[in-house]
Amino acid sequence: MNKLIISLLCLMTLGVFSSQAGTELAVSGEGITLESFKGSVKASWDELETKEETSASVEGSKTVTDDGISETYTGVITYTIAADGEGSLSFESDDKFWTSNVFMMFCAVLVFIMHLGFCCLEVGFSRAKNSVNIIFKNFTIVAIATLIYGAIGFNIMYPGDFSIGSFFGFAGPGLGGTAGEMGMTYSDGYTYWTDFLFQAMFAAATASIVSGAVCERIKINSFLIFCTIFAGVIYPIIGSWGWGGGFLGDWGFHDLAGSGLVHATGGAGALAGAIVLGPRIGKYVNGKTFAIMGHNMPIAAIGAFLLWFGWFGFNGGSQLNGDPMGTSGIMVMTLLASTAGVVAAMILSWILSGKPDLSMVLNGALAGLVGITAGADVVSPLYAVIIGAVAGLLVVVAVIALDKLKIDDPVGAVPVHLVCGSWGVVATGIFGTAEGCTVLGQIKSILCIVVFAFVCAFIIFTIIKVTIGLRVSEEEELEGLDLGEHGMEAYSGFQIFTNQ
Amino acid sequence: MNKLIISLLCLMTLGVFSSQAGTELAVSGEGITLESFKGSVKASWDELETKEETSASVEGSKTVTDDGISETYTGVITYTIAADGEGSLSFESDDKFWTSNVFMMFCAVLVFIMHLGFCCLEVGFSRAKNSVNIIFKNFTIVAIATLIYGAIGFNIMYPGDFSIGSFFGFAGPGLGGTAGEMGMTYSDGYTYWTDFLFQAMFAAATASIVSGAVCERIKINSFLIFCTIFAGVIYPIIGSWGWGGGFLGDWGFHDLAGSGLVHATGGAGALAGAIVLGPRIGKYVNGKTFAIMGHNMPIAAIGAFLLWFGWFGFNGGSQLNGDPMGTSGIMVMTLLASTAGVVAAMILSWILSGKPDLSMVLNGALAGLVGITAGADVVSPLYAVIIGAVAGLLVVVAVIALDKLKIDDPVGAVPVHLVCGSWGVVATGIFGTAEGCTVLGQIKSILCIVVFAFVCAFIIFTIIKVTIGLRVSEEEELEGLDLGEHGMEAYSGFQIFTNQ
Amino acid sequence: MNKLIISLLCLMTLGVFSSQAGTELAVSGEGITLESFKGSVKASWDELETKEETSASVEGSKTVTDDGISETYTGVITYTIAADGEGSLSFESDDKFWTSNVFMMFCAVLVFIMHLGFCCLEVGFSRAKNSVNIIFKNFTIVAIATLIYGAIGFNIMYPGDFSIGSFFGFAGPGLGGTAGEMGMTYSDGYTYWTDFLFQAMFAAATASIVSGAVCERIKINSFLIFCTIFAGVIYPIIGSWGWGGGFLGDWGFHDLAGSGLVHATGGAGALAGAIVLGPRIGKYVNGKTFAIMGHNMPIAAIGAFLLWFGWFGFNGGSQLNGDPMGTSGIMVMTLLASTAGVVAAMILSWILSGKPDLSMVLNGALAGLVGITAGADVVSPLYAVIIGAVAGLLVVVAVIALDKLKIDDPVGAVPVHLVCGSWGVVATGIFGTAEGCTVLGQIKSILCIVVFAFVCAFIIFTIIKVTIGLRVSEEEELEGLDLGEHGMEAYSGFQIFTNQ
Amino acid sequence: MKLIVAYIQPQKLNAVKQALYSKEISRMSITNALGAGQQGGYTENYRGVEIEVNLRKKVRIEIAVNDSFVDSTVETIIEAARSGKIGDGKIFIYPIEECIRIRTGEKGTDAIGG
Amino acid sequence: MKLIVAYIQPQKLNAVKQALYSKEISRMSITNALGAGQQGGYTENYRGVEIEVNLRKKVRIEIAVNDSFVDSTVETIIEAARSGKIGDGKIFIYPIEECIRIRTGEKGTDAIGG
Amino acid sequence: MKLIVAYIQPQKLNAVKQALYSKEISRMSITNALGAGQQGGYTENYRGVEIEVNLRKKVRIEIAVNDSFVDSTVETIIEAARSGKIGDGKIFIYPIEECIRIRTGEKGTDAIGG
Ligand SMILES: Nc1ncnc2c1ncn2[C@@H]1O[C@H](COP(=O)(O)OP(=O)(O)O)[C@@H](O)[C@H]1O
Ligand SMILES: Nc1ncnc2c1ncn2[C@@H]1O[C@H](COP(=O)(O)OP(=O)(O)O)[C@@H](O)[C@H]1O
Ligand SMILES: Nc1ncnc2c1ncn2[C@@H]1O[C@H](COP(=O)(O)OP(=O)(O)O)[C@@H](O)[C@H]1O
Repeated sequence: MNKLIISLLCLMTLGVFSSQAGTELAVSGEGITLESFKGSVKASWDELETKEETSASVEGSKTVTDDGISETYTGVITYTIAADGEGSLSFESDDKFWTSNVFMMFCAVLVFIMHLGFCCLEVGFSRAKNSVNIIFKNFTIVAIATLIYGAIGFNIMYPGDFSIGSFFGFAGPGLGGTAGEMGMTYSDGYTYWTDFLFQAMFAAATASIVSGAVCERIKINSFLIFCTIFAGVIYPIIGSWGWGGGFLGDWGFHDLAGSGLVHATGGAGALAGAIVLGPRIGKYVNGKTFAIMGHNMPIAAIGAFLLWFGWFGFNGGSQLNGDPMGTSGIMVMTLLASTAGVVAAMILSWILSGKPDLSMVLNGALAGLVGITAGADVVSPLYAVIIGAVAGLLVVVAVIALDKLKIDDPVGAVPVHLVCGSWGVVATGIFGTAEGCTVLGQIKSILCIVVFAFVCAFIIFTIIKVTIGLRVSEEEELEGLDLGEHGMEAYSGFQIFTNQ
Repeated sequence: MNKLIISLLCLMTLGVFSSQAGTELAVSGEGITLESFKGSVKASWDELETKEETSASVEGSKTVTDDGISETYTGVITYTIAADGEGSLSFESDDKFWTSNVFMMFCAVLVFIMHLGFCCLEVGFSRAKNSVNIIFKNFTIVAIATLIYGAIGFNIMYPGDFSIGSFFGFAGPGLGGTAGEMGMTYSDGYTYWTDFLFQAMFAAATASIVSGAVCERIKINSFLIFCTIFAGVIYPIIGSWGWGGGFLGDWGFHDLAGSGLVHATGGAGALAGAIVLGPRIGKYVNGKTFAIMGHNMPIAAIGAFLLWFGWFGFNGGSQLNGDPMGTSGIMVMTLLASTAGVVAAMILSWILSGKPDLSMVLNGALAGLVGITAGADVVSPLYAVIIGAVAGLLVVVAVIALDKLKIDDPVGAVPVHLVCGSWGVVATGIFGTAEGCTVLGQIKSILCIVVFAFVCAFIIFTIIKVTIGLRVSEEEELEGLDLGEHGMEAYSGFQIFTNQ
Repeated sequence: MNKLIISLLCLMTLGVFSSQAGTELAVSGEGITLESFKGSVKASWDELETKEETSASVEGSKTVTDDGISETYTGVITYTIAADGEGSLSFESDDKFWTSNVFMMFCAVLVFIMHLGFCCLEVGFSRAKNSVNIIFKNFTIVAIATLIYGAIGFNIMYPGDFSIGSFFGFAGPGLGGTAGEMGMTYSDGYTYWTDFLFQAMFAAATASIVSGAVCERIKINSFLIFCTIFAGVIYPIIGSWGWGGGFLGDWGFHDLAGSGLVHATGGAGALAGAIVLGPRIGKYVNGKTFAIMGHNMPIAAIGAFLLWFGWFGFNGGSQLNGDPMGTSGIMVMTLLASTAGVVAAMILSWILSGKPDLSMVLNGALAGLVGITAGADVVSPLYAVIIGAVAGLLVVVAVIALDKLKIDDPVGAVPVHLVCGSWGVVATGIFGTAEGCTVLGQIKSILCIVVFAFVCAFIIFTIIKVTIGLRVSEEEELEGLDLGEHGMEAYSGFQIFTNQ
Repeated sequence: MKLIVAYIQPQKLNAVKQALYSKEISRMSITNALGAGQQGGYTENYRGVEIEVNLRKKVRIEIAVNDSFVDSTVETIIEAARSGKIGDGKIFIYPIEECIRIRTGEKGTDAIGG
Repeated sequence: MKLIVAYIQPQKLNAVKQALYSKEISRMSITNALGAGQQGGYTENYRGVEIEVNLRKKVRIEIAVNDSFVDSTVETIIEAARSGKIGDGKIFIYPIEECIRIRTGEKGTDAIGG
Repeated sequence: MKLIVAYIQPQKLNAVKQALYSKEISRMSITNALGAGQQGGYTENYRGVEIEVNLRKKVRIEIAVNDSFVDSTVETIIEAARSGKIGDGKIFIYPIEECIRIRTGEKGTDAIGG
């Protein structure tokens, strides 16, 4: 016969700055018996309004002593009160929680390095004379987006309760919370901090996507202002619709890691930026399209590879725990779709221009990745390959179409993120097995996302344009933003032609 | 007193495309009692032919209710029937499985980034005018190798049953399997998907190794055809001999992560390619050897460092679970051997050419890594250092020897992967403590691997050569493959001498 | 009623080279009963002198058989003898140990890639003509530091017992130990090998920090000699004061991951090197400071991003286990401080020079990271932001101040690592909640570290200078160390101005 | 035969090239140059230190023409390269003594042009 | 004294250099150039857009020689650089008025050669 | 009007530039060049193979001046660029027939200088 001793320990003592109030369970301290625990939980329950079939959890430990050997397990104790008023207790070990949390943290770190990926891709696909500016943008985006997302965005995206319909809510500024609610009881597989870490990386990614479309002509201060608003307010609002409990859920919206909420949002912002800014000098002259070649393909390749690398964390971590079948399935579907994207883009570009285009192939991988991001958890290998291949074709076509529309997007942010992101959302409706997720619901959802993101970004860019100005002077653009905005060169000493 | 309720849940619902049949255990659903489970397993057992001392496993969960607290554990229930016909049940928690699977997935992701390593090393060690082509090759290899390996290679490498001796088998095309056999019951530490993820990265690596030796002169379409066959058929056949249950096991062959099966195989393919193609124009003129300098050492350094980085996953993950002592020992031996390789290559190149040669030092690290890949799990620190140091010396000598033989291998794929890979296999016989593993067995094994890989690669390259052609025209080679094959430049705007 | 059978298995069979003696618990083998185990542990205990309230641990497994289902758990069995002579047994499952060890290994691998970060940052911030040399240094540092740290440094840093006060101790040369003491019983969250892996990466980092300050003028052999001594002896001695049980502990010194022990130590060595070497030709002419621009900002950005990336492992792993709240909190504080560093450095450099300086922003991230390294586990988000922001300001001011002092530090190693490292230690005293940690204790500690590191480094550099020489000839410096030291170019074929 | 060497703003290269082509002057050689002229320099900034840069990026165009083409070539370049701002560049004219086409061995006036 | 400027195919540089050395002409200066000539351009392709590239990579060799060396130098270059294909390049000869060796201050014929 | 072309050691560029400025010669064009001269080459080493490099990095300065400035310019260059070691470089002087400022259309002596 086992003897159970339940001792509840407040495990978190991190003296965090907390701007939020929270109800803390009154039960803590050592030596508390089962009955006293039940009693106190019940007491605090009785104060609440709804008593039917609800539960409270607290971190604690459980010690088993048997045959002279004592064993202690840490985990979460949940007290559930059923409809008949009877309470029952259950204990869940935190072993898997540790594993899931480690998994999520590494996924977040993988997503972090995607920002170097965005940076390198953009540097490589643009001209040498703008490299310092591009690096500056991409580096500071991470900082600015993290800080603003921490200050307000996170609590807009996960507002708890919505204040305007299921459209907008805000849980107050700042990070942190009640000790005891940020650990194992916070979620099934990650702590509050891990959640923020992972989410902040996504917010920064959304802003980075815009960066690629507006590069080589946008003023640095104007861009940073845009990013602050986009990552701190617009993205979180959109995110709350899907992941924060908002109205997209009513349509059965399924978007694992953000084909729509992250990529299409960023892509729509990119489109707005490219339109408001207009094309780079020399891109469209007398109705003819000219190519402005990227200056450093090895750096671009590093970028594409690192994005690919980080995407395993982006999608894998979005399951929000380390469940073996789920996460490994997601990773494989992610890989299959990206490889199909590469092959499809290669073949189509080979047919269209007679020679296989490296820049299209790099974009093809990203297209496949963006495409599978919504449904990596709900499709089979065959469908993953189809989704990726279609995305690979779409990106090639969209790059060409965009040029026809005279919209200048140096790195292909719109084709990759907006077009393939939208495709990914719809494809999840077509091929996915997610419950309640329909093609129609997905289409309605992606329309809401794209229209809102585009309109907001368009308005913000326009306001910036008419106030402090959005675009550098023609002279500065010709000489390069590195000298104009930063007074510095990227490749000091190299002899570089800057005639384009 | 505990009350045990066994409820079996079919945990995997991923609607995977499956081209394989499989026997699914008839036991599933909730509320099944111990006795009914035993009964149904036994029943399905009775239908099978062999009943002696065999067992069946199924994923399930176990709930303990004691003193009013209920706890549920998930894991695998195994029913074993002993020789006397008595059946017994055991339960294994899946906590460690989660950890192992997370470990394996991250190792696979680390191996993924090795492809950027291969890419950068090759770009850096060759001329600027061929960079686009090299990036194109290395990027598409990942895609093509993954897809062909998924379509057929994986099931050639792990055929289950061999159809030709223990030399060749094929379990049918496609990925996926019976739900319930792809998770915890699939292996000790990883799911079916994780397995494929990890293995696909290895197949791609084998093809990437060849890439380095044939660069700056091979036609892109010919190369892609070669890769498809090499990664999809040749490598899997060789792999099946060692890891798929083939005949090398009879000789006590031990090759942890593929010094032989991956690196020597790739290296032998590289040698065949370099021979069939012949040297680059200007490399050997009138019996004299000329150096064709790599054009970007920082990119090469990024490559070498990333390969080193990824190798911790390559070797670490090859233990196939997250066991602390095993994996951490492997990582340390990997580190020690690589560092010894660096120092040995540095010293020897310093002596031979009067100045320490950076390219040799980068190769030295890789040499040490390739060398320790076979035996990282069965050698002591001292032997790891010796293995790495010898590899570091070998690579320097082999680079020079290869030039004497007028075989042109721009990045040193043959010295690093073939020579040091073979050394690694033999060294495991000499220094390792693997049971049944002898020097003779290792030598016989590596000979089989190298000869088969070389002959196959030689034949494939030759067939391509006489049919669609293997090498670009002299004119194209002089102007650079970037313009010839892709109509694009790697460093648009940079002023570059292309006179070599 | 459960039946407990304890079978003790010697889990580690790795035939490691071991140069150390160790007491092995006499208990092993299968089928040992609880009583016999207790008895034998007690017996070996009785031989020891101190018997009061002490304990012994051994890896083992525990099997529970109940209702026909047998379950086996592996872990550590600890036998504790209380003051009254009564012994008690406890069992701890190794599930969390596996997770923690996996976490630590990946953190070590992340720290590994920081060496590529250091390398790229240094290459990017210096001139093209010295790139080969810089890569060579940074690549071989990893090798040399690992080997010397494995040979002696590790056992100086963790001497067990100190031989000179609590100032110096040495546990004998070599790696390895008694099987059975290197696994779960070695620590709470990592094996002996994982420990070495993680620690060796730190030793190499310390040497890499010095590299940045002395580049573009130091002789390669002299530098390698310095590194060997610095990473193998000086750093371990300093490390032992704080992490090896030395005298800093008496002052309540708290330094999570080494703001002081690693970064300030490396930074002090960097300062000594920069002073002994003197500035690069052309840096200070006739009392005027000239800028010597870095030649490759994309490579520098890759460096800064990779350092940032790896730092999540550097700080995260330094908690030495995978506890969810602890590690995730550390990661978020690390992120917040670095982002604050970026923003602060951006704003200050924008004000000071009219335009935002990319190199300052990159340094700002690193400054924030160095600053938070000491206290990431004991501060709140608000304080993390403050610490990072102050570090970001400090680094800008320190770069300018150093130029005023005519100390030439090409990459800013002294401002980033010495200045912000010292700040980080002090800030932990100001803002942190670490028990016993006071501002005064932190100041005293950092003074000891910095003075000792500086004096030692100064002496070593001076001895090298007067014996084999420290600096290359003026002619070689002008032509570049790549040709002079290595007879090789970094960018063969590129047209590069080398007039500075 | 004369050699016309023009230093122009890099961003004008395309315009100048097009203009010359339209005049059927399709032979030229181009190099990168750094130039100091009336335009003056600018200030860069690196790690808190100001850098006076007085060498600006220019493109150097070399066109060897028969004497009759000199004026039209010069005019064409001026037209295309001129923006009216300081830094527009300069043209120099040098005598050529001989010109030989490597492929055919043709010399003089024949070799220079078509 | 004459200045011989030759534009050749980049890949011929080594051959030309060797040929000149063997004739003991060992002084020269080399720059990179982009050239438009009879050879015509080629088409690149980037992200679905065609690019007409009409400037091809050339190497520019400058050799200052005493008058007596002009012919042999020109011949040597032609011999080594010629492949018979369009794009082989062109040689220009200019007058030099003076030549000074910086180290010694020697002038004229002495300074140019050995 | 003369064109002065000086090949100097790269590391002397700053000194030469300063010296010229101090003499109020502030117009020049600079290109990168590889040069073979008396200085001889050096040996590089790559993957075990020796490489004879006989082209050394040089900087090419082009200064167009009015005749009266020729001597002082040459002297200034020599003074600043000379180290006394082999490899110091060489100066060539060529005749200029015409010089035109693109912006204003000024010609000749006016265009060259201020
Ligand atoms: N006297 C000269 N010698 C050599 N190059 C010159 C001279 N004058 C002008 N250049 C070149 O022409 C470029 C354009 O100069 P610019 O500033 O427009 O000339 P200016 O000062 O005559 O108006 C300069 O950057 C330089 O490369
Ligand atoms: N008239 C010219 N002026 C300047 N450079 C020229 C001229 N003609 C030829 N070149 C240079 O010589 C190179 C070789 O030209 P090529 O096409 O062989 O000449 P051609 O057209 O006379 O056969 C050209 O790319 C260009 O750099
Ligand atoms: N005759 C020449 N023709 C072209 N360039 C020359 C000539 N002589 C010297 N140079 C250039 O001047 C540079 C300096 O040469 P240097 O070795 O100092 O000359 P010298 O051999 O006359 O002493 C050479 O590298 C080359 O670029």
